[in-house]
Amino acid sequence: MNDPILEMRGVSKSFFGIKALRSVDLTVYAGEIHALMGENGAGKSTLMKILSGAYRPDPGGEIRIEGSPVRIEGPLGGRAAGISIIYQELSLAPNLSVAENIYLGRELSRAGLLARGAMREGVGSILKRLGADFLPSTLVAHLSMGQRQLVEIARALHVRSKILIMDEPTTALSAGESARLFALIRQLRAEGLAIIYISHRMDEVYALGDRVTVLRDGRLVGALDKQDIRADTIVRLMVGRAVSSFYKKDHDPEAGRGHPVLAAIDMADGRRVKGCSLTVHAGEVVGLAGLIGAGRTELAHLIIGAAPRTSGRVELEGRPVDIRTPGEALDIGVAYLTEDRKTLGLFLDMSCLDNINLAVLGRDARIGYILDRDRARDRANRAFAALGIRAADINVTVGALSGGNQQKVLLSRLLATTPKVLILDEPTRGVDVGAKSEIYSIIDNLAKSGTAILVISSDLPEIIGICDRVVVMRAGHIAGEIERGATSPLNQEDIMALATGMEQLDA
Amino acid sequence: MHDGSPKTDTAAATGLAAAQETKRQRIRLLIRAAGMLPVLLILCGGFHFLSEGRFFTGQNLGIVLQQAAVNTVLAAGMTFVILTGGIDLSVGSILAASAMAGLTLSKLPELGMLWLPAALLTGLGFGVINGALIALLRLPPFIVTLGSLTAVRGLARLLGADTTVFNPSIPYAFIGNGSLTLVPGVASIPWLSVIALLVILVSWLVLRRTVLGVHIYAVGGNESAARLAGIKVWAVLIFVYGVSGLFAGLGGAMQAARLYAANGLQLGQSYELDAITAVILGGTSFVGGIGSIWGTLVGALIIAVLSNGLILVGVSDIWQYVIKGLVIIGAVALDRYRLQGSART
Amino acid sequence: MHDGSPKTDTAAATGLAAAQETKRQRIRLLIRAAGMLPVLLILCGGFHFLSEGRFFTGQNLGIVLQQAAVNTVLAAGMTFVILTGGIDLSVGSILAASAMAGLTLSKLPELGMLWLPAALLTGLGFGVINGALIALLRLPPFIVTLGSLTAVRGLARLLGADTTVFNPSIPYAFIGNGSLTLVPGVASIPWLSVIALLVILVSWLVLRRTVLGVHIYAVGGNESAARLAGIKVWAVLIFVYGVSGLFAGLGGAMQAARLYAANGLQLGQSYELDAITAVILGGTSFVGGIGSIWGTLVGALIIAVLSNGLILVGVSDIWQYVIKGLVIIGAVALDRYRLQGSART
Amino acid sequence: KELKSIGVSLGSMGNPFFVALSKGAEFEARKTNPNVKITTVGFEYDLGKQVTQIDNFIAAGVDLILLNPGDPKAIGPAIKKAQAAGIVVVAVDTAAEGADATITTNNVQAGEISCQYIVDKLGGKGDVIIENGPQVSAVIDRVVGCKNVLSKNPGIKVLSSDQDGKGSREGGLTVAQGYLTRFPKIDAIFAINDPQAIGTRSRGAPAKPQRHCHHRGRWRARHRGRAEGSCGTADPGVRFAGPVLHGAARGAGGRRHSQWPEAGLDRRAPALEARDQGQRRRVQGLDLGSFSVERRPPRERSKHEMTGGGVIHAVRRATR
Ligand SMILES: Nc1ncnc2c1ncn2[C@@H]1O[C@H](COP(=O)(O)OP(=O)(O)OP(=O)(O)O)[C@@H](O)[C@H]1O
Ligand SMILES: Nc1ncnc2c1ncn2[C@@H]1O[C@H](COP(=O)(O)OP(=O)(O)OP(=O)(O)O)[C@@H](O)[C@H]1O
Ligand SMILES: [Mg+2]
Ligand SMILES: [Mg+2]
Repeated sequence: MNDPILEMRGVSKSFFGIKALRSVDLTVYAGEIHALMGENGAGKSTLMKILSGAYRPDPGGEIRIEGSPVRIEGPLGGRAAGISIIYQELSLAPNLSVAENIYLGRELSRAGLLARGAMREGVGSILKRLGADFLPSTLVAHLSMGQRQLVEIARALHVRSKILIMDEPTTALSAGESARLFALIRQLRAEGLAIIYISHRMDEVYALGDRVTVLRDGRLVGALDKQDIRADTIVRLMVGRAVSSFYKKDHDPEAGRGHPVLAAIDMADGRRVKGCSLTVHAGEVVGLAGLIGAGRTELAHLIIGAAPRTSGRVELEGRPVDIRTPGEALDIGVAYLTEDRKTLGLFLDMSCLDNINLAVLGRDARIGYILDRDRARDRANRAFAALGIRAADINVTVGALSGGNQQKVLLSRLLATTPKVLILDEPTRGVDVGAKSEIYSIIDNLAKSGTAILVISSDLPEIIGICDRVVVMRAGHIAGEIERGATSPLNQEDIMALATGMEQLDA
Repeated sequence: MHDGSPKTDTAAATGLAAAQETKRQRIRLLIRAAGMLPVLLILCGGFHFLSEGRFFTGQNLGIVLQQAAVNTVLAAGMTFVILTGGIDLSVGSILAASAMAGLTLSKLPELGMLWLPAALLTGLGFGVINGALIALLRLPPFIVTLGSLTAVRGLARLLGADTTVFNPSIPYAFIGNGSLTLVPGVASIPWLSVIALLVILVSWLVLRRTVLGVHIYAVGGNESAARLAGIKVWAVLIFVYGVSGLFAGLGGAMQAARLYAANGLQLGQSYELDAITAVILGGTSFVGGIGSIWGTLVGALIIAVLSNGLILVGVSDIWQYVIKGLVIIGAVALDRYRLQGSART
Repeated sequence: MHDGSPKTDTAAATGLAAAQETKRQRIRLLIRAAGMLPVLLILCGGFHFLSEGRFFTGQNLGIVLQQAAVNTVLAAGMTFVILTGGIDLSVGSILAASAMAGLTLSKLPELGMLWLPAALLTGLGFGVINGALIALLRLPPFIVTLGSLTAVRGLARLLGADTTVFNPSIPYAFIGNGSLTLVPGVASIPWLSVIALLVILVSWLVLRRTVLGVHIYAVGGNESAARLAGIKVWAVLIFVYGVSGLFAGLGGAMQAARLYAANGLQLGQSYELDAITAVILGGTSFVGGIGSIWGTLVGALIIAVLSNGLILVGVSDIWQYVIKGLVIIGAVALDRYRLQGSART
Repeated sequence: KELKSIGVSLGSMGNPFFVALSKGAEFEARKTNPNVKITTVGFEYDLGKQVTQIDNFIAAGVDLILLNPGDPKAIGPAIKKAQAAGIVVVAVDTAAEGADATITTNNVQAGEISCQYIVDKLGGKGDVIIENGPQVSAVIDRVVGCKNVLSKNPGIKVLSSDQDGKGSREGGLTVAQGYLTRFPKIDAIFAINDPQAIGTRSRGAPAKPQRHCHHRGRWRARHRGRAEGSCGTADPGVRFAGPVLHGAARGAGGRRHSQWPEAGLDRRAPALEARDQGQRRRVQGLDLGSFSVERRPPRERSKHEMTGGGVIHAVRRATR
């Protein structure tokens, strides 16, 4: 091939004595999509942040762009070197408009005054290419997670750069948006850009990756060319072992014939959710699919009383219940795992111990108030063992854990309440393959023990892999339901058809 | 994906919904910008009625405007700071130190005319020191400005050796007590208010019409995002605290010109609370990133109208405390009630 | 799972690294808990040296402890509030109102003994009102407590009709000026300090050993997550502002017993700043969720030692201002430098 | 001209002196016009705030402004503005340039009397502390007066005069605690006002070294209002003096009445002796400008009838 556009040699990075990267090499060519893979906490984001100038590497390594060594000083240095990046954590200012965010740090001005109009026009074409359904003047605070992700992507694409880094860009996107993004990425490759793509989704890596570099514990463990890209190879490199059955489904597929545990009837909030009904039976795993912004999260919030509803009722095991707050929902056995674990789920400055026990402290307490610390420690240790949470011990603050382990901590908080109904909103978002398969087996085991489970997910293979039945939402309505039959397995096309409304046109 | 048209349809539909949503947002924003204006009008009307028509007289309105002037200027600077998510408790002390520096200089025969820039520079200097400590050493704004609240107060007292400095023939005294005649004999507006309005206008220009303004909002909205976007967060922080200091210096000059005198210990005591109250009444969020300078103006006017109106109506000192406190809480409660359903502050 | 060995290896390796990490974290936490203790010790040592050995005398330490007592109690309440990410500016006014209520009652012949509970209840009442406004109407804490800072001050003045209420034979006067003898003739400790220590201990128990304590940290750490996790955020908020009010009431009682008198306007002016300073010096984060009550104790002691030491050394009033301000900034800067690299405050 | 409304702007309503003063003014004014509207505000020693209040009074259309000027000279321009609006301006307690009338006690003299008391008690020899306060002109003058006297006595050594007791009990207590630790031997303390003197003195009893007496004993001693050497401990027999300027009313009217509830405590205190002496002499120190004060027999005077009352009375006569 031609000369590499980017060469990183012996790059290391440590945070206060903790080695996040140990002498990592990375070679990227123009006109290729280079997938970077590894478990949660392997150091992928750190490596990319060094490239973008957000972190300064430890002395010793070398970075060459188009053959000449460069020192990247701060985010401006990264931009000057022709690198643009989509960060894993959304880095938008919610109080600014879409256009202002895209132009942040490179604003247009005329005669010293801000040229807002020009900026709005300047982002129009890129938003159109991404199929964004919002205006350049919309405040980012009013966008959903997925829409914000599109803004982030638009920002990276808007700068004409030689190297484009995408750190898990599709975590908040649904299949449609992802497909559109992939088309765009391929087009950019054809235009000669080098693209570094980080993802935990195997299918994406298959579909896009020209070459793959795998990191483990901050070390380079392998670089594969196109012909060598195979799931088992990559997974073995990443995890250090083979992961056999990815999706696990041992629970009783006939569970749906049992008695319904959760029935939500005609739920509406007057804004996003317009009269939705669904039922989940004991021991059944029901998928809730839909496009971005279809209102799935809002529906879940209505069910658990996190948002006020204008109509509808909830029945638990056949009895009507009035749930007004998430606390009441937990008390009667309805637990909800939020899609946004950092801002709505975890207490990042608190220990795993506290995070796991938080919802049951009152139940465990002596004379109702005094903490029972032994029982709490017990519970946390058991959760660590049962879910395979990897952290030094239960007193580590949750903020210091990798994404997958954070998710497991959050999950164990819910499981501690021994719920009858478990609503999981994007349970594997940003979680590595190893942890993903562990979460799937946890879900399977819970279903086996009779818990009713509702899984909201934008990852269609995941829905198909673990669910018995799929409910599809579109624009606030239940668009339809697909049962897994003995002869008719679930498939993506049916779900997408319902989600986008194509089946109506066909009829 | 496969077949474009229906998808495009839904996209168009959601696009429309989004457009409507944005329109609704705009209206909400407008209501928010109008903010406390209704409260202000109710207060004015109420006082006019209760004071038997003394409130809406040219003379009294002039007095209210003049009284609001210094607090408006301080609150404008405070708006910059609070927009970045910070706070500046030291404005009262900086005001006193600037006034002292200015008056002391004004008594020197040759340099007298320089008192005004001297006061401004004093304020700017202290502000920049605050900003540097906060931006470069990454110290919490509350503690830094609390420290300078105390330390600068001491310096202000040192400047005058703890006496009241008095200069009846201070240059530019007109800014303190003169009026700009609009229609001779009919309408005039105190210079103090003119200055305050200019400060608000300039602040609005900077915040809303310059790149720096966007950066200030960005730092307040998401500091790390701003840093990653290549914004020099430290420079923005030094700027806002510098502006707050500069405006405090201007406030000191205004007070000095108005009183012909200054006292390092007494001047500007707890002005910071009034300034912060004006900013928050004006709808600026403590978290940073949300708010407008017009709201601050309304907030400052509410405070001035309250002080003036309660005396006009003849409410006793004690009850003035009680009523002021309740009105502040009530105004924010009303605002919250009015904005119910819109985004939280 | 299936094929254990390589997995276990890496797990062991990461386990080791993680263990080291935890150890390092522990040390960091310890440093953080020790917090400002070094600063306190340096200050004490410095003053002892400069005052020619007058600082570390039993008598003077007693005085320092006594002077720190009221602020410690207020700061303890403030710690609860700031841990939830709020602020309570009204403690000084509530202190004054409680002292006035208590003293007024103490003069009634039959009910005199009830003055102490009356003061506490007054404080609790105002605190709960603050909390209810903040928790139920979702008003910003700064504005609500700023409003009550003003309104309650007015009420405190009303209670005594703007006079100094004086009662030389107030019951339980010993808590204000008496000492608890530990070793007769050798060691004794002022009752005020005993109360302050008890308050700190109880606060520590509540914060660290009860369900409610965890909930307080959780609300401060991430309010919306707390709500989703089933915590009654409104109840927690009412509780913390109630505690802050209650402790302000206790502070009022302590001041009343110490001075035998109270004045609605003068008592407790700007105590809130001292209390907040103590809390922040103690390492509690303004954002909420991070901090400890022991830090607050150290912070309150630093403030008391500063005031006492500067007088002992004979620094003039003006320079006391300057030095105090600089020490506060310097202490936080030192802390930041010392903790460099560890988590943000 | 009928007296319809009055604006009063005083130092701080936290000082009982000013509270009583405003009550006196109200009492007298009601005699002229029972429906008179009186608005009293404290300016907390902030000159800017006082000028604002005067502006507001002008807007409110008062007939008379009674003020305790924040600064004798600097308040001049504001007074001129009020007079231009046809308002009579009277200054109390501190002189003010251009006021229609000024009723003031002689603060320098008050300081002199208080410190003369100290000198007398100490026999012209000893270590004295001047416990300063907020630097308003009244306080500055009192300290000047005190220093005048002390400097005439070479046997007297002033140990310190640069600490602020904040004019309050609490401030006095805190500063005194510091002083008593810092200086092994103090013979007398001059505090710039009564609250501060009381606070200072209360240090004399309760917080004393615990070695020699039981707290209950001290407590009772304090009750009896005994300030000096109440326990016979290491504490020297510190003497205290604080001038009280309940001023012109008493000056104008004669005997002092019990405006302060705590006067009961103070009656036997040396501070009070100084105060009573000072008061008697201050009668001659009154500067009533061009007005005269109508004197009436003491028993007719109400509890609150003080300077304010005297002034209103004077003005009422003058404007008649
Ligand atoms: N700012 C930081 N301070 C301290 N440690 C950090 C910081 N950023 C990353 N780390 C640590 O460095 C290691 C690598 O983290 P990094 O975010 O690069 O992982 P990743 O491969 O991107 O994981 P994921 O797949 O979850 O995004 C982790 O152990 C993490 O805890
Ligand atoms: N905090 C918010 N403020 C304003 N609008 C919001 C907010 N959260 C969600 N929305 C809107 O509600 C719509 C539905 O969002 P919701 O999160 O329920 O959808 P979803 O189907 O779960 O999608 P996603 O896949 O993004 O989770 C979004 O399109 C978004 O515009
Ligand atoms: Mg990452
Ligand atoms: Mg969702």
